[in-house]
Amino acid sequence: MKLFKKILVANRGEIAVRIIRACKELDIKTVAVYSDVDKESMHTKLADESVCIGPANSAQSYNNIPGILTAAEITDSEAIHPGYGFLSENPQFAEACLSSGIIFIGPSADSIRLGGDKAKARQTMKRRGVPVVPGSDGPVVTEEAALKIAKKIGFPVIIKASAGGGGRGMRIAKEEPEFEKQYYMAQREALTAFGNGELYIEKYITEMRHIEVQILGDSKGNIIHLGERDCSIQRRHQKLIEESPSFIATQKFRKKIGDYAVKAARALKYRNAGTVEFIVEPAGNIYFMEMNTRLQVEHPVTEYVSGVDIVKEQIKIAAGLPLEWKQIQIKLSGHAIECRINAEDPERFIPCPGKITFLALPGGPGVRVDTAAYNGCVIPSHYDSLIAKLIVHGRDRAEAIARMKRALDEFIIEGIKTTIPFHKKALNSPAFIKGDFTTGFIEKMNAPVQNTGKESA
Amino acid sequence: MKLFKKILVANRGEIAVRIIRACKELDIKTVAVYSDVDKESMHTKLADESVCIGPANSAQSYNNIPGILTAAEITDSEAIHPGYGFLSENPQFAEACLSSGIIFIGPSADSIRLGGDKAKARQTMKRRGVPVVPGSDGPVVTEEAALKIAKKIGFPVIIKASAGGGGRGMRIAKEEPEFEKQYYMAQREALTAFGNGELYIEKYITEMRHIEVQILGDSKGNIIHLGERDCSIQRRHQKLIEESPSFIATQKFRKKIGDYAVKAARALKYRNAGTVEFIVEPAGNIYFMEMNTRLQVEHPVTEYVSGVDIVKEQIKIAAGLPLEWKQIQIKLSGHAIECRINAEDPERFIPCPGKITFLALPGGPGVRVDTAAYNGCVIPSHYDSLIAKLIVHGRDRAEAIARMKRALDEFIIEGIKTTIPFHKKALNSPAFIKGDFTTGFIEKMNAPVQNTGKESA
Amino acid sequence: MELEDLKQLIELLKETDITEIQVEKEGTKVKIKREKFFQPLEAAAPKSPSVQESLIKKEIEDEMQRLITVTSPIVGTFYRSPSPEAPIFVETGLRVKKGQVLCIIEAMKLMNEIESEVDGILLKALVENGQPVEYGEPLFLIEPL
Amino acid sequence: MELEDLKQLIELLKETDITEIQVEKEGTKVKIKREKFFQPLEAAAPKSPSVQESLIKKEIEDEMQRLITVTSPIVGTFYRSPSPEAPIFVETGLRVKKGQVLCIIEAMKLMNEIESEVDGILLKALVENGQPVEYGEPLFLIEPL
Repeated sequence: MKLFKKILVANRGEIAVRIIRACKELDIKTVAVYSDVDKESMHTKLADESVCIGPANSAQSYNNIPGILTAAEITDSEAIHPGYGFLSENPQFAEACLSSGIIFIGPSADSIRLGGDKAKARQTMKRRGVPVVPGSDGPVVTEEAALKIAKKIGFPVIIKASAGGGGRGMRIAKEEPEFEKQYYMAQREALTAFGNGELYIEKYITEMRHIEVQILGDSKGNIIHLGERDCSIQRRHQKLIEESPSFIATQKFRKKIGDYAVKAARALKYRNAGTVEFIVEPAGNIYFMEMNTRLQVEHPVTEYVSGVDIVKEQIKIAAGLPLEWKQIQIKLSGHAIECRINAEDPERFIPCPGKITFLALPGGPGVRVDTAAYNGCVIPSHYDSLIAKLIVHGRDRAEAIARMKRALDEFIIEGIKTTIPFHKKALNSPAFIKGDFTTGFIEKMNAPVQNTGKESA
Repeated sequence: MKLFKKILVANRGEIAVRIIRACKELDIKTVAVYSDVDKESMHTKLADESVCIGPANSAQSYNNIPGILTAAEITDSEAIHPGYGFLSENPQFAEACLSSGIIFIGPSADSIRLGGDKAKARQTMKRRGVPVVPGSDGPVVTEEAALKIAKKIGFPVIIKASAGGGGRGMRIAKEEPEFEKQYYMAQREALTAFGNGELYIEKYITEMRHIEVQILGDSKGNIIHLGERDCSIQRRHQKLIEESPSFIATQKFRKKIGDYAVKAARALKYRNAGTVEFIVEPAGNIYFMEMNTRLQVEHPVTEYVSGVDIVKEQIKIAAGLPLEWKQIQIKLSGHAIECRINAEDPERFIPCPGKITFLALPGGPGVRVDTAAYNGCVIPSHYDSLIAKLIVHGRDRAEAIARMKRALDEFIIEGIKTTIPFHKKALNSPAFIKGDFTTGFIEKMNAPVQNTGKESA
Repeated sequence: MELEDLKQLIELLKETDITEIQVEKEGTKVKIKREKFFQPLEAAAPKSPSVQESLIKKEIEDEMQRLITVTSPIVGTFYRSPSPEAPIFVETGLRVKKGQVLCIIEAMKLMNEIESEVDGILLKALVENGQPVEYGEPLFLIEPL
Repeated sequence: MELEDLKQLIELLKETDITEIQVEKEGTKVKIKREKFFQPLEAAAPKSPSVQESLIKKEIEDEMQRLITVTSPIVGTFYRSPSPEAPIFVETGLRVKKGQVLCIIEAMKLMNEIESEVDGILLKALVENGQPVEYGEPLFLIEPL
């Protein structure tokens, strides 16, 4: 198996550590890049080499394309793994790698562009027979045209930026009178955030599950999926708990949503690992939401149930190897749950950077911890607040929940506040245990009066 | 599923933590017992309740039968899990539990006695058609009779104490002239160590693998096995690295050794988890060695490949539940390796107790750590030196080895010496990688001249 | 005030925790200031109690150290009387003799009598009758005589 | 109070932890103040070098702090001359003017000229020609004039 001699990891934190681990197991040397506040970070310590590429500000370090490519050149790296966030979905970066003769471990720049243009992706999907939420047929051009569509599909509607994604650049219009205002607000936000005011319109679905499908595609055009993940436990579109399989997924459901996902990936001529996100209504309707053209934070959940090491597969695919599995050979077993441990106040989710004065990680059977934290390390304030992913696997959902609860009890982080107390609360909530939730779960959990009302009903 | 309300864990260290984890996941309350030097130990912190049962000296604490049973009584514990070592293979303890109305999570006192009497177990196995190493038919009575047998089976022979086991109470006679001396030495040793001078004789096999089979038996008489473990990497009969499956195990081999193991367990009317140890000669001959009537240190290796949580099964069996699996339903997948991280000098294996000033545990996919150590904890000098078990799982042996190597690199223990450097060396040795080793592996690895000679040959 | 006097004054201060002294005498004016003595280091300082509190605490500690704590030699259940109907072995405040039974610890249906190791006064029982006790758990305070 | 007395007084203070002393006598007014005693607290004391060593070290540090370290603003490859054949920009020991090019850092085939921010003397080049440098890596020491 001829892969690469050396890979540069263009990221930090737990995902950089995750990628370095995969490289080490594949006997590939690694280069870490870091900003000057990350000198003592774990990824810098674990890699074979490390290069400081800029100051804390990520525009000048982790998003610094010339800096990263130069670091790759001076270290003779053959390929770059972008992780998630930062440059992972930046088509210019993928192109710059290509023209520098360095392999970008991910999809082509064209696929990234198609995935990034949400309005266009909608159109593409609709044409290929992947259902989308009722709404505009591509971007809308004027407020009048937009309103016409809104009235046709019926209020409430959501106005979204074509260049958005991950919850940014969205405005909800509950009824006709406020449509105009929300339209122009959305346009201004989109321009400010993405430098692109293009909008599209969708029916606003309030009661939904967020279910996504992990995709692997090789350079020969083979595409398979590794089952679904249910990521409905979110706060303001930020996922907090993910699991696989979804509580609501039957074999038939999985076949259907998996087929849609493969179709979506095929429409983007997709290569490498990616994720197709869907809205699933309680009634069972499935709608394409967007495609994330990169490795996902929650990929370990799928690794646990499928037995596939997704990061290693990314590297093998980038090296030109064909997929080892056909769809039928993918067997899912047991149940996996991930809790994102963020350096945040567990009540108000305000970031809480600082020094970890004591750390004890959970262990034992069926427990996986992905983290870059260590005793005495400092969580800088410049980057995102994810400090650890706690992932468990059990024979079934009940065992996975029990295991997660005991692992959360063992997980001790002192010195900073974390979301561990939130997770303990969520895992003990009757709605979670019953599997009966939508993306509104957290709001409901945090509204005690409503909860009591429901229970007595 | 009606199990227990509360279980007392009559052990310390990583295995007490392991048992507490299983109980927590089964929603069973736990009671830790501890000696006064273990007040700050992890098992004491993790359990719901804890009771100090005596001073550091284990005779007065972890081996103190009245103290432990009283602790169980005053805490209303319904069952006791003995772990390994200490009272786990003490038939008096199993009986005392029974007469106190407390369930002993393990086999019956009779099974323990049969397993503990090595000479009698040999006889029993032979009668049931489980092959044993050529030797005496049960215990030998006089030196003359013993010599006669030794001459019949041929030198070298090994003289063993009936009450021995785990490498203690053994003498090798290479040739006839030294037989008499070794016989009486063995007798004296056996008397001193076990208070029982009964001996038996076996052909001494120098080139062998130590392969053992994990057994589960329920109270209805159903017995299954969970495949084999290869524990050949030993130093003076102390296992250091274990793996499953064995490199030499074909499907046919597994069926054969598994059948022997089930037969052996059936001969002991075995209930709960146990392990049948075998000597396997390079030519493929399999001989029964002994049966360990308790949970084994290296059980996680089997848990990884079989997906069965052995400790939970022990508890379910003790609660009277029947086995959930028939033999045919047990599917083994992938490859697991365990390295025992001892607080020992990695060259001379001299215990090195003390304070752990910094601890970083490895993580990521396919890595499991079972330990009671935490940052700043003290490893007392009174108990055994095992501080952590690092267990990895991979799709195949090559991936498992690569994963173990990278996990060992991530495992940082400061303040005391550990066997981590030994494991790094062993995992990089050509003989280990090729799977070509016997119980003489460590001596060979540490003899550089011989190694070079071999490589150039 | 001569230099020699100054010297002596300074010498004098060394042993104390005085941080400032001012002397005016016959037209001579002397003022000496110094850093907080004893060095209760800056970090620890705010937590440390006043000197007086320390002294009181110390006295209590000394007093406590004179007392003898009887601890349980085994795990079991603590009984202050030989049977539920019988009177308790020793009332608080009364004298006990060396070797006198103070209580029973029941373990495995066996009654283990715990004897006093000294002559003294039984000041306090630390465990309620019928409660479980651990190894090493304090049972009584005795003031030796 | 004579100079000799003062000397002795000062000498006297050395061994103490006094931080301020004031003496008024016969129209003479003396006030001596000093920084917090030597303070290398007990814990730190064994590690601290002798006073003399400290002083020498301090001098070097002061000297170093006067010097200006030119660091690399980007990752790249360090070149001391505009092309392999050309002479190097500035020889060690020579004067440089503010704005004068000191070296080139090549990144992505782009030549980034690094200029001096001060007038001074180029004391030392810290990186070999043609070597890769990180962000923030020290390139030159300049003594400002």
